[in-house]
Amino acid sequence: MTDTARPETPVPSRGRAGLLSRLPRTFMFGVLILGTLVLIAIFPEFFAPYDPLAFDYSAVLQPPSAAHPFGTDNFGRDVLSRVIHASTINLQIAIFATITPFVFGTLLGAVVGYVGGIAETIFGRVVDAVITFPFLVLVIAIVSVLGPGLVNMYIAVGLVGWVFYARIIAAEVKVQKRLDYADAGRAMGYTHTRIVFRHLLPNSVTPAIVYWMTDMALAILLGSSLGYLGLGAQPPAAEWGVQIAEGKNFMATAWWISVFPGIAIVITGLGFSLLGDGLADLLRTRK
Amino acid sequence: MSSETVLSVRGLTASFGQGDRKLTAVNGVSFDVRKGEVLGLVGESGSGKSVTLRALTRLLPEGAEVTGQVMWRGRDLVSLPPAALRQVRGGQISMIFQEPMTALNPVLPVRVQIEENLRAHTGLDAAGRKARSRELLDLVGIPDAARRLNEYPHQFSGGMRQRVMIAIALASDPDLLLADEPTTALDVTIQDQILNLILDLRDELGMSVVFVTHDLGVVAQICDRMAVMYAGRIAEEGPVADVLAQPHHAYTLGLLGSVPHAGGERRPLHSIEGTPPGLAAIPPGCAFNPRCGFATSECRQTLPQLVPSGPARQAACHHRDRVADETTVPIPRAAGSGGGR
Amino acid sequence: MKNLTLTAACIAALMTAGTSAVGQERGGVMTYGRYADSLFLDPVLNDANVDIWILSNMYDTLLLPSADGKSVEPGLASEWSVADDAMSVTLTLRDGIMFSDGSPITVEDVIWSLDRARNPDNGIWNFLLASVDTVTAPDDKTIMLTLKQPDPAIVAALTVFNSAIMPQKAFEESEGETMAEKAENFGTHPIGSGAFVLESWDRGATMKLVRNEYYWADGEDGEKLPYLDGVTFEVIPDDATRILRLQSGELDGAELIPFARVAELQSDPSINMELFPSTRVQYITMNVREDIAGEDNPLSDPNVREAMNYAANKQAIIQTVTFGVGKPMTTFMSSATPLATDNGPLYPYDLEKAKGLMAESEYPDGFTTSILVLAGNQDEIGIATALQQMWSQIGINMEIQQVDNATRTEQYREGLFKMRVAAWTNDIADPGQITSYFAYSPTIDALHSGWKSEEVDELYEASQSEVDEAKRGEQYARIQEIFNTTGPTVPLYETPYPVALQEGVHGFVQIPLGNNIFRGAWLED
Amino acid sequence: MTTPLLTAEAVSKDFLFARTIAERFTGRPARTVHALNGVSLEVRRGETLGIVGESGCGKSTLARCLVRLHECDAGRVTFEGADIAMLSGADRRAFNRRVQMIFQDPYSSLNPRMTVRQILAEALSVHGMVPRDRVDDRIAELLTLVRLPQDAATKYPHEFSGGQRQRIGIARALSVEPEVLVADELVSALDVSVQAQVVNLLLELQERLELTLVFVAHDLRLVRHISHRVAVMYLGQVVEVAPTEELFERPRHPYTQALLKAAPSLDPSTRTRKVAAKGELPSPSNLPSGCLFHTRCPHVFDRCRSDAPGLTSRGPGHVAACHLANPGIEGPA
Amino acid sequence: MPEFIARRLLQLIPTLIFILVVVFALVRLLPGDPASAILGDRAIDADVERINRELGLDKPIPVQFWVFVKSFATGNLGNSITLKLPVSQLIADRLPITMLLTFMAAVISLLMAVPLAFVAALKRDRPPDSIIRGGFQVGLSMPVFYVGLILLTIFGAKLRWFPVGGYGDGFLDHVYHLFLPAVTLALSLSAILMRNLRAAIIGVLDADYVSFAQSKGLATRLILYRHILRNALISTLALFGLSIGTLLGGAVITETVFAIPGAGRLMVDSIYGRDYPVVQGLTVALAVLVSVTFLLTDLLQAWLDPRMTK
Repeated sequence: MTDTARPETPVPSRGRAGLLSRLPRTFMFGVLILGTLVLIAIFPEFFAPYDPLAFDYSAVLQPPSAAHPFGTDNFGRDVLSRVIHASTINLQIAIFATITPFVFGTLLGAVVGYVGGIAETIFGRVVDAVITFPFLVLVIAIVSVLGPGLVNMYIAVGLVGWVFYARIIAAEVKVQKRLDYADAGRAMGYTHTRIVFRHLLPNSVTPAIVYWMTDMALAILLGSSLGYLGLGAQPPAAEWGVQIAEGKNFMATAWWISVFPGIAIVITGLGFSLLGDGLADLLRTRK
Repeated sequence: MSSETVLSVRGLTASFGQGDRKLTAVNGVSFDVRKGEVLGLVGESGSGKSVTLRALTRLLPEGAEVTGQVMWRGRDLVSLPPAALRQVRGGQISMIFQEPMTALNPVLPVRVQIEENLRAHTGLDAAGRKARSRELLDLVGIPDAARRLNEYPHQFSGGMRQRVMIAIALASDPDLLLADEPTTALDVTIQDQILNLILDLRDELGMSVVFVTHDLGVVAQICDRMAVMYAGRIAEEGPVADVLAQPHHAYTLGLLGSVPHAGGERRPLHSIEGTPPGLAAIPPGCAFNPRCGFATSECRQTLPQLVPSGPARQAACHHRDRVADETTVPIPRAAGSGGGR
Repeated sequence: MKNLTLTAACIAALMTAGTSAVGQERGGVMTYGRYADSLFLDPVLNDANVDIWILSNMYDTLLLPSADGKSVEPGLASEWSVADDAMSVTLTLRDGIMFSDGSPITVEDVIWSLDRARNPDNGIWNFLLASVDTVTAPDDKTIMLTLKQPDPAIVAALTVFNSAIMPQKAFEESEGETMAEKAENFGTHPIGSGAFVLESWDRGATMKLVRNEYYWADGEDGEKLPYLDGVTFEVIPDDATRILRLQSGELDGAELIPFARVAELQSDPSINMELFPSTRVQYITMNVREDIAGEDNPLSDPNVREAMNYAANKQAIIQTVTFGVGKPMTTFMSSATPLATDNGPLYPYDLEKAKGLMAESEYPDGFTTSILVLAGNQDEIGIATALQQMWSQIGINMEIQQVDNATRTEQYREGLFKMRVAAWTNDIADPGQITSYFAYSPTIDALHSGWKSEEVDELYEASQSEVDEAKRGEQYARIQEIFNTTGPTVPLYETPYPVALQEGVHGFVQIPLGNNIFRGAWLED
Repeated sequence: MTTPLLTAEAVSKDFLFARTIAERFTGRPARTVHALNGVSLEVRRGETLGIVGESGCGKSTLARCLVRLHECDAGRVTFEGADIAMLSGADRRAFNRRVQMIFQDPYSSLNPRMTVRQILAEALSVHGMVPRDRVDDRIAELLTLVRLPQDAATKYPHEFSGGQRQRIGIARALSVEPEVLVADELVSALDVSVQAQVVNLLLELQERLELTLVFVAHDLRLVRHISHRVAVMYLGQVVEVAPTEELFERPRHPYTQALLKAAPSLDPSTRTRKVAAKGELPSPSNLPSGCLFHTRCPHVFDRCRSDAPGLTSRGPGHVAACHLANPGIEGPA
Repeated sequence: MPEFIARRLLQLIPTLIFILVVVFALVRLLPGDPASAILGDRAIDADVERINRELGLDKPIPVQFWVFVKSFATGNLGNSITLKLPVSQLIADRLPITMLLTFMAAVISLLMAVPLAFVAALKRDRPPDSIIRGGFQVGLSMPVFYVGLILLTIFGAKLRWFPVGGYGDGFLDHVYHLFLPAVTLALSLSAILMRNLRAAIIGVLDADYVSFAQSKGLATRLILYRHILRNALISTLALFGLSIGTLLGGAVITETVFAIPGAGRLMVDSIYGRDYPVVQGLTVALAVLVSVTFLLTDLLQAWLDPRMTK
């Protein structure tokens, strides 16, 4: 509709009070979930009723009860406390596994997208090569080289993950650099660095941020898959994926060992996803 | 040109959203379209002209609410069941759009896009449809029709695409063509060709045309009558030559003043101050009053009705007589941040 | 002279092990879920348990291990005797024995097979027959092994998979330039002497065995074994999936049931949860070298090791890891091993004693160390997690490192590990093999731990040619005493082989050496 | 008014489409769009030069070459006699400051993530126009200059209407106190009433700040209204240049004539049903021989198909590129 | 079009070279050697040396690299160290299984994503939309091995509708066996596709050509399929192609859980077993497969969208 597509009307300015009400509901919900999670992750001792590592041979494989709301595992450890303490590690995974790819991929993608030409061609081939490797296999191989553990998992994911951000940003910068404001900057005599990082990047970064949210949820899942294969978080540390793997043998007899961490992963994933969708809405209104 | 009315619109209202967020884009619009005439709907962005056009066949996004009456061949299109409405759409009333590049499906060859119309509204068999498609391309002046039928929209130039769209719209011999700024995206020489094509087709096929545009020049060149829209309502309506020669509404007068005239080179234009109101903030009274030099307290309080203001003319202005006497737009006294001179 | 000749009645005892009095039924194919596929079906050149544990179904040996793994029974040889000077073994081949292609098994085949098995260039198992000087055939029914020195384990060695009898002609006619290449080709469609013969093999997925029509042994019903028409192995690496397939009726049996599921399956009326006695022992190996990669190694302090042994609550580990299925060890070798000693469980849990020992050690304030576990192995992770917590109480901070098998083996072999979780299963019904690896330093530095006891080395060497059972028993008792008190391990528990079978499966055994024996298995309708 | 401030001398600009691998192997030349084909023009100090033409005529490319957003492939652009392609360092920055461009699209020409203050402050600080402590004052002045309210500074572009955004764009250009403004389709995306406001502002600013203006547009009425002189472009060439009144009253090029005829007049009495120019624009990557307009020209004759006419004088300050002296009226020139 | 294919195939060459180098470097960086993997704990030094000698691993790295490159150049990928079979044969045996699994997963995810994306887009921001998006989100957030085990427990062991793992005999049986694993694998992809397609459909719904189609009085079904779905799929298709690589990677875990003897499991086993020839050969085979998939989706996209081959 030509009539409504470009209203000549100025959009009423957003006051502070208006900001909250204008935020998408999904975004608020995502913030709520993740906010709670971050709080729990920062102060797990405050929320956890027991020491997550303490064995209690007298209370092995207890079903959920008032004393142990999520039951206990085969060492008599309190599942609730383990789920709570795991949130710290899982959030760490979500952030550390993705922050380097995000930053590096974004910066590189911005430069490649702006420069174009031969840089773009070379970049294209590298991207092709990296994405043709099955991601999980590559990460398994790299973790095998470096040894299991979270830090090495971050490194492995970092070596591969930047490609996706770089692709997204490069494509977006390519679009943005054709817009008049980029030319306006050049006509004003601004430097390339200023145009790329001050002008193009802030306008191109939204899809990467949205992808980042998804990626954080995927990182948790990847962590759990690696945990299943024994390459992720190391015992006795509680990590949701490891917990699920630990509870695998008890699915029929002690479902609570794996189900509660599973729920935690789903809720966290939901939080990131809602936050991502919300951010997409929020950041897009500026355009 | 006969004076038989083919389409009669009464109190057409279109709104979006619900409750507090309900926005009324078109508010109580009434007009008639006579057989064989070209009616121009003129206005700026947000005036509701395109929504009006689309509301005629209820071609609005889901969630839009249309009320009022659109009488077509004795039936009210506003309350027509969807299946019956589909027979009207494309069969009796066709529509063409501003951007042929986006209005034609980019992934389907032109042939499919014409033939699906023929399949929906005619009993032609495959061979018949093919022949008719070729005939239609010929009709709108596309050379080498047989070959071009199998091409995709992106393989046509802008002007040719607009011809394709017109061919599709004409596929089932409609009686009314709704044209939504069909030449805005085109260069003047091509616009000239397309406008002439529409007029030729009108003459040949005896259709009526409702032509939405923001360009007063286009209106002057092809329309028989014109209706000027502002903030979802018709401001004034009448024969083109009469309205352009002597506007009866301050907005029309301002619009005319904004267009450069020969002889006024390098002098300030008689522009209208401010910008058209958003749908969410339409001023009470006459919607134009904050930008109007004639505005009085009456204008700020009472909505002017569209009433006859001369032979075959109507205007919705409390001060139509004063406006009619002016040749240029006065500057509103309440002007805020600066004037045009 | 000790005549170990046994009668056919003993075979019947083996056949009926674990079955009810119901009459055997014939026919049917038993589907068995394995955790991993075999790699190489050559008895001599294979390397792994996935091969060893099923090879005996396809390749028969002159002698067979008994169901309890401690003694020997007749196989392709109906009789055997060891000379009084213990310098030779004479065996008599059974009449009318044939390979699965119907060709007769001749003394030439036997000589060729044993010569190949003891060739030091072939594989890693030739040491079992290292004492053999020559193999000859005085007549076409008799095989004579002359020895370089007396070997108390030589009879047991003839029950081991690598001394299986193979058809010389068929092997040599296999494609390939070298013997190794021939072995690879022969191994993909072998002709053997066992109860079953390989029909098809979809690597990594299924292996189908069908009955060997020419197998020599008779069943309970007087007809030729095996009862089954065939055995199909399905490879299902995931424990949970393997059990699900059993429960869904798609499998007749499944091996390596996680101990966590044993109780659950025991209570399932449609499933017969078997716990076959085994020679499997679970233990921690400690690197006892003075320093590892230039760092001081607290584990070299015997007090520390003893403290750790006392601080490890084996009963708790048995409860949490094996869910009560395992039993505490009385010596470093399994109780099913011949000559194993039993003076009550080793190192009963005693935290106070452990603390006292730590206080006396060079590390009264404790130290930090690490342990290698196999990535993803829940049992090993469970053990390590429990020990981590237990040892933290005597001031030891132990980091758990999950690694894959190759990495672990490399660190192990190069003596760079600090500790590792490990398990052992005997391949031969003799204490010599496990002792050689665990305690006798020339083999692999006592589990690559760097531990060394001159006395143990001497005792072991002497025992290798000691044919007097009583004397040999004394030697082994002393070896075990030394190793158990000062050795580089924390013995944890021994476990049976947990195998789940459908209710109607009878006659299947996994012997203590791990071999899956299908020849007496039968399916109830 | 006599010394040209900015000139284009036989400027050509091609855009190359990357060849595919197969094309490289077969040796097929890259597909080239000939956007500018030897354009010569001069812009005099203080004047408004209008450049008109339909889409694809190269007028925007020319505008971008004039401010060195594109480097030309042949010919040169000079500013005060100096080839702008040779400028570097401080000279180039000075040129960038003195010759400013304002853009067509009010929605994409402003960085949506910067407030008006940031946009203007950036321009001011990069060129060191005012001391740091004077920045806010200068921004206030600029806002007043383009008739925007003071509270505009803290807002983002999306909070403004199209017309207001164009004012922001103008303020940004003016912030560096330029001498030349190149306006590319400045008002074509705006509604008629808003268009008039911006045009009025431009006229006023030009007078007050003694700006030289290059006004690129397709709207003949607007160009006529605002320009001292007008250049008409077709397929990357200038086909006619004349003082505004002269051009509109006495167009000497058949294309100019067609353009004027095709433009819809506000006077309904001037209706005709005759098409002003037949056919469509030839592909700019496959230019016609001879006169580029010959494929559509009503007066075409043999010579047009082989010989390209040069710009020749048709009166004081009036040049046209046509083999006919006065097409439609007289014979060959 | 042939030119387009030729160009894409030529682009594959540098990609493959890059992959070869990375794979070679990676497998040699792995701690532990094939001998450790094969012999396990009982290895004595002589055996380890013997095996390394047999495998040529005692030679200097450059020599090994030369042998490696030569083997690829001649198309002889060597023999598996652990399985003692030609790598080419292993690939021929295992890869089709993973391909079938991936293909089924792709089809299933489309079958799940497309109709539900439609419903969600048409009922945007209303309950059906929220339910569909929430449901897919849960699917997306579940670890693959967990989903697999749950499906196995319910549909395999409890209801016995499907076999619990394995691969079966004959094509139809394969399909039957692979159904649950394919669903498992499809779950996350379908969630991603659904999100993307929903957004694409919403975008297309506003397009002029949809209005134009409506103005022609076409039947709603026709508009949905011919005009909306086709255009919406074009953008989703690129993502779909990219996801195939992810799916192939995800097959590693699915194949382990469901006991499917596919290439994913072979790959992980080979990494663990330090089976260098298999890791190298299989990686390259997978890379080629993924590249071909990209090519196919590109072609499909070009076929759906005539503007691409302009």
